[in-house]
Amino acid sequence: MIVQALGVRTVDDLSEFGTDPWWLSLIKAVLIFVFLLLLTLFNIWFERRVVARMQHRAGPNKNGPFGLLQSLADAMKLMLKEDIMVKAADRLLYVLAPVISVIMAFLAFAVIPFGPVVDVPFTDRQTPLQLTDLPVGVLFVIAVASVGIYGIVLGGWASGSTYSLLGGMRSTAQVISYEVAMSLALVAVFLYAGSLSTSEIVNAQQRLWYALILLPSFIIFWVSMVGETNRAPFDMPEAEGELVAGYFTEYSSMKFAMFFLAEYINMVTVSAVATTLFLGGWRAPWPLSLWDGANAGYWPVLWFLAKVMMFMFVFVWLRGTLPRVRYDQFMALGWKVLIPVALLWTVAVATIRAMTLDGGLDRRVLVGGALVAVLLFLLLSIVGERAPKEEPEAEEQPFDPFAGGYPVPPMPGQRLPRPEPAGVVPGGAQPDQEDDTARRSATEEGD
Amino acid sequence: MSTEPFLVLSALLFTIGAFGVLIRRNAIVVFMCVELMLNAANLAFVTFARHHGNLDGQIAAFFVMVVAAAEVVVGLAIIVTIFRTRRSASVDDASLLKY
Amino acid sequence: MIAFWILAPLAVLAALAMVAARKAVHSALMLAYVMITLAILYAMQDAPFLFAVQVIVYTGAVLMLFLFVLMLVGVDASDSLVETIKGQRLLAVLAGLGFGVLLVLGVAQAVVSAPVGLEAAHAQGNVVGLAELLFTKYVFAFEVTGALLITAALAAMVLAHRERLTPKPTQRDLAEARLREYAETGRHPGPLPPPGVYSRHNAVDTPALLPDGRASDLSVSRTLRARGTLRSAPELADDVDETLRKIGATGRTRTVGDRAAGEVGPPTEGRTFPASGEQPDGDGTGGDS
Amino acid sequence: MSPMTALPVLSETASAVAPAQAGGVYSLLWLVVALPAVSAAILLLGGRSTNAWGHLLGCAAPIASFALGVLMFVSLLTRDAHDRAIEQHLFDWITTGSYDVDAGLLLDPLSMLFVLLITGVGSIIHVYSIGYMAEDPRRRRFFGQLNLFVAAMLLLVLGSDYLVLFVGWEGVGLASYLLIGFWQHKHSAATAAKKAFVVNRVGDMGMALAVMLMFATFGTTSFVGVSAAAEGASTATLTALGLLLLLGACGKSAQVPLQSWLLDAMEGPTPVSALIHAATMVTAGVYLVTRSNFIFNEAPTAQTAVVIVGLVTALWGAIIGCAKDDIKKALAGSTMSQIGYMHLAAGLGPIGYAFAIFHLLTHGFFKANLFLGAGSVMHSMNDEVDMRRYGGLAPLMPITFLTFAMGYLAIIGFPLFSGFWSKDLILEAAFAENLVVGFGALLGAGITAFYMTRVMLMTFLSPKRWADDVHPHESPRVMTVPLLVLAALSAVGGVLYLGGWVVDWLTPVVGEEHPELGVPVWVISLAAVAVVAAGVAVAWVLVAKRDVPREAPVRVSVFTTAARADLFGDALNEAVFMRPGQHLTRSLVYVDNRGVDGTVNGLGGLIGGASGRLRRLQTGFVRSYALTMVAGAFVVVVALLAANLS
Repeated sequence: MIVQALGVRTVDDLSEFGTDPWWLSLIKAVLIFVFLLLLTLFNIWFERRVVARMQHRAGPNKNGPFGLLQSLADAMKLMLKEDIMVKAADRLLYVLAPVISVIMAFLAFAVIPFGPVVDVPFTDRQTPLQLTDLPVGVLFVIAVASVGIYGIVLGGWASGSTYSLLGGMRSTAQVISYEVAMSLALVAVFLYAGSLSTSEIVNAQQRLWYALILLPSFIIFWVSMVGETNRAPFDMPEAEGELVAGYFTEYSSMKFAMFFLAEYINMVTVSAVATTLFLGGWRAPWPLSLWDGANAGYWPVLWFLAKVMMFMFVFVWLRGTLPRVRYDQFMALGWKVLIPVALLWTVAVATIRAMTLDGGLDRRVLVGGALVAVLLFLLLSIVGERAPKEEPEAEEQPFDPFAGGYPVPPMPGQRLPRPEPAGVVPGGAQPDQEDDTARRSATEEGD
Repeated sequence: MSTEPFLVLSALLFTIGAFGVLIRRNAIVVFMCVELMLNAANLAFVTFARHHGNLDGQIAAFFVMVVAAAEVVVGLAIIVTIFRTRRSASVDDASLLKY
Repeated sequence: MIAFWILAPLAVLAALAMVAARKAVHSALMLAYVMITLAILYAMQDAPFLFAVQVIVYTGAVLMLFLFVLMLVGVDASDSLVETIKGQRLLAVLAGLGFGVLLVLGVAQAVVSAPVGLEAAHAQGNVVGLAELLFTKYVFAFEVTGALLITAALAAMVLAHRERLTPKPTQRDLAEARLREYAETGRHPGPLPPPGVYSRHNAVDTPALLPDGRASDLSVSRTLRARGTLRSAPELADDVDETLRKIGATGRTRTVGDRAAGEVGPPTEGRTFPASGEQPDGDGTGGDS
Repeated sequence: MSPMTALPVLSETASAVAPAQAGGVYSLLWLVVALPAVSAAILLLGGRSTNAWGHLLGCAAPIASFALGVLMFVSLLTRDAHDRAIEQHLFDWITTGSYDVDAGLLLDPLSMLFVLLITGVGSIIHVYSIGYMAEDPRRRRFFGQLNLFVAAMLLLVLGSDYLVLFVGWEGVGLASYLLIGFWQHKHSAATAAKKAFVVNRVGDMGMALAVMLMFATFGTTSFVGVSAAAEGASTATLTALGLLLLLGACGKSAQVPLQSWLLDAMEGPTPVSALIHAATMVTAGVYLVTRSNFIFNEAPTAQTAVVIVGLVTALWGAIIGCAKDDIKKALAGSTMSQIGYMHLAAGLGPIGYAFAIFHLLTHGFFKANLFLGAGSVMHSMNDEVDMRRYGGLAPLMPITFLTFAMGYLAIIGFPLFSGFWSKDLILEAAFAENLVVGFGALLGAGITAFYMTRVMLMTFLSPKRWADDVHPHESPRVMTVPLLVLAALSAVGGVLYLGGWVVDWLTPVVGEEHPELGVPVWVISLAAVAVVAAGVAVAWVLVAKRDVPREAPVRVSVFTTAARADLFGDALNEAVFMRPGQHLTRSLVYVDNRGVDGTVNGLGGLIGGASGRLRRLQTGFVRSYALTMVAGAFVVVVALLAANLS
């Protein structure tokens, strides 16, 4: 495994890593694999049940207790379905794409800490509940995630279908855009934790979760997280209303299952990362943390799972609640809101952090300053809101396309007259001619 | 761990990249070949860093990455612009600037 | 070192494949492979930070950008590998070979001593060591590269920018326009009907059937109609009988009469979804636009 | 301090004393030149607003100059004979390390006489022009140009340096060009102006070369400096200088071989002809030779050339004068002839300088008189110039006739008239020098008497032949008064020689030498009178005793034909200069086109062709360029390795 190949040398206290014998690592890896598979099955059921509840339906409830085995049945059926190879497909990539997707999804979990150092049953060994850790653990997760996108992109391209290609392209743009915001959100965490390794970051949150002191980072990360995993309301790559099923339109059977699996694992992965980075990882939440035993032994796995499931619930909740945003709105949100805010926030955090480390800064001053800044921001946003609204009205002038006898473009503040649809006669004869284009352009070319 | 094999690998990759630049016509592929050359150079940097026992080589590789990113952004924008007007991404088609 | 001898030949092969691949996407994939290999080699050489950055920046961002542009400009057809410039290939091979041999000779000659290793430099860890260099010795270069990046981003925006002459119609504008048009011309304001979806065909070239059994022209792309690659519903049913016969289900040949009757396609029986599975989120909300 | 005064004075024959600095009345010397120059500027630049009073200003300027000249003349008379050279430094013109030129004026007895002649006769001609040009719409401009002419001529004769002289020289050329072509709407006038200008350029070239040679040889161009340096200069240099100066003089003075422009110059208004022939332009050559006496005295070959030129021209002009029916051209021929006499005299050396100047003065009087008289006749004959359309004008234009007669008598050398004295002296000098020259000059005198008598007879005395619509009348007083003045001067101009005054006067400048004749002086005089009488008699027989046909006879002797054709001067020019010149230019053009251009173009073609081949390397294919780069990198690596390994 790649991770094993990485000679781990760092001053971060990662001494407990890399000491496992091969069999322990193997057991850990298999456990993670099984855990993720089971979790995926559970999550599919969980999602369908929750969404059904939200829509006043029952949801799958026939197979197994509470319908828990429904997902397993579906998976079995999927595997037995005919494996369709599209004629126009690029065979190699068509097969490779879901494999990449799913491998990368599993891989990311190698550096997620499930719990503290525990005793291995039946032996006298001690080992952390984590496959391994790196001095650049979080970056590793991001790296693996970015490679995982290849599955989607290549799958979309290799299908030889327009819908798939569009889905793949959307996915590409989405990843490039949201990875920036995501990484910027993480910078604040790194600054506070002073490390890039996941276990160290969890350790650094002993006193206070970063979700509380780095709230903006947390929110940005959360939003980007949804975008990164192509989940509603940011599920443009597979928007069934527009692209049938996006990048996996042409996939079926096992390969489709792999994509499916990868998507759900990715959701778990980002949830786990969010948990690790912002919610104290496997550390027990406040009232429970009063009990000393809560952060020792195998208990933390429970807290960890609970936090991850909370994120999962939010994923489902979002999907059940929010309509899909238009593509251009999505891009605008990423580039015009998330990234600038993340940048500002990063600068602010860096400044505050540097000052605190330097010689201390009175908390009250800090809080006061933040309040003033927020007030100022609100004030400015209110004032700024009004000004541009008045201007265009004042400046609105009729646009003369032949000013001075020459064809000219409109000046700032002038509006082009809305183009009259040339071919349309009231009660016109050919509705479908115009219809098609107008409608498509309205929906697809949102950007 | 000897450093020579890494350097030889780096040289080979660089040469292959250069060769690709020479024979490929698709501008995007040519660009990729350039990226390969940069990567090969980076490998050499990292290897030399280890060989000489300081981190300057890694810093250099880091800068190469930044510059490559900038280069790619502009280069691809140019390719898109050219493609928009000429409907072609072949570097041979953009040969108006001659004799 | 074993890892190296496994990775390196494969990397060289991948690089060669990248140069030789007819499809640009294959080239990109090969390049991605080489890059990831290089990332691992970085990790092997005590550069974990560069390992991560290599994957994130190169594989994740730069190459992704390549793919995006590839798809955007739609150069997905195979490139011709026939050389058009006379002598270029021969000369390129010669120059490449000569250059490569010399380079290999040169770099092999460059290191004669044993490598020092990075243990000393990594006294505080790779990331911290890099950070110290970056923000002390190379801080100006770092700032300059920052400026370079911003400039490049601006340049790309300028290059790809298209001036908008008309104000962008908002969603409200579009909705109003649709409804106004409906009032004036009677055109349906809703989305077009989707193409037909049958048990054996889930494709854009098959028109949907209206309740009265006619095919809906609006449900397929006009381009396909112009190309003449549309399939009619009756045609779809052509081989149903035959197929049924083959699988021995002779008792269910009830589409024959319908077909004879004209435009009426096969019954909608085939449209039933699998009880669950393929579209597990089929009961989702769906977007509105 | 002017460098000239610092030069050691070596000459003892002439300009023995360094000129005194201008003071007193002489400090106004610059005004003599400046007045007409400023007037010319006002008239030429002032435009139409000066139309009303332009001619008055134009007359006032030379008259004022004349008055100043008279004042200075009187002042000079009071000075010691050897102290009559006045120099006025105007400004430092050219200042280099080793070569300095002062813009300065030099007033000495020689230039004094010229100033008086130019301003005096010039003023009279100006006054006359008021009447003559009364009808011309461009009269103001005419006066401006006349003033310019006078100013340039004054600068020419007053300049203290060959370079300053040269400025005046060129100014005269310019003014003559403008004035000859004054009626530019006439094609012939424009052509004549061009011809005068071009022929003058040939002479100017000689002049310019002479100046350069002086500069190269002596390092100075001032009269004082050159005269001082000429003492020690080699004969060859001086001969070359003399010949070059002679060439210049020939151009301005219309001497053979550069005589051809003079007859054509009659296309200008008659006052211009008078001015050119009497007071300015043509006298410049004589002035130049006389002024350069310190060069010619040392260069016998050049002197001989001057004599030959003068003699040939004297006869040449006289012969042309015999054949012309155009009154002005006949007079022009006589001018050539008379100037030839002057050159002849000047070429004789110190014997003749003073006589040349004396003849120049008297000639100025009577030639002006004759030309203005001719103008008067033309004025009354509707600008008719052909003498065959004249005849019997004496009773109708008595004043003109009488004044013209004065001039006539003067020019043929009728005893006691001015021309008698001056020509007689030249004949004496000529005979004293060389018998051939003497007889040539004597023959010229006879021919002069012949053609002038012919003019006189055909114009005033023979039966009238004019057309019916012509009504001859006497000219207005503004024209006749100048005629009267000039007639008087023509008649009594000889007084200048009373007691040898003019010779004495000029001695400080040109030196003195008395002719030594083998026979008594009166023999020469008698012979001259006899020859003149013979000429008159022949004319009487040939002209007065026969009918003068209104049309010129076509069937005439070879000599007449030749004379009518200006003795083939133009043909000669054409054959000797124009044709070879054209051939030369053509061959040069050929050489330039084929040789020089061929080389240059061939070189350009070679480079162009080579670059055409080379630019093929610029294929526009990025990949080719990249290949080149890789090849270059290959070479660099080879070099590095080689350097490393060795």
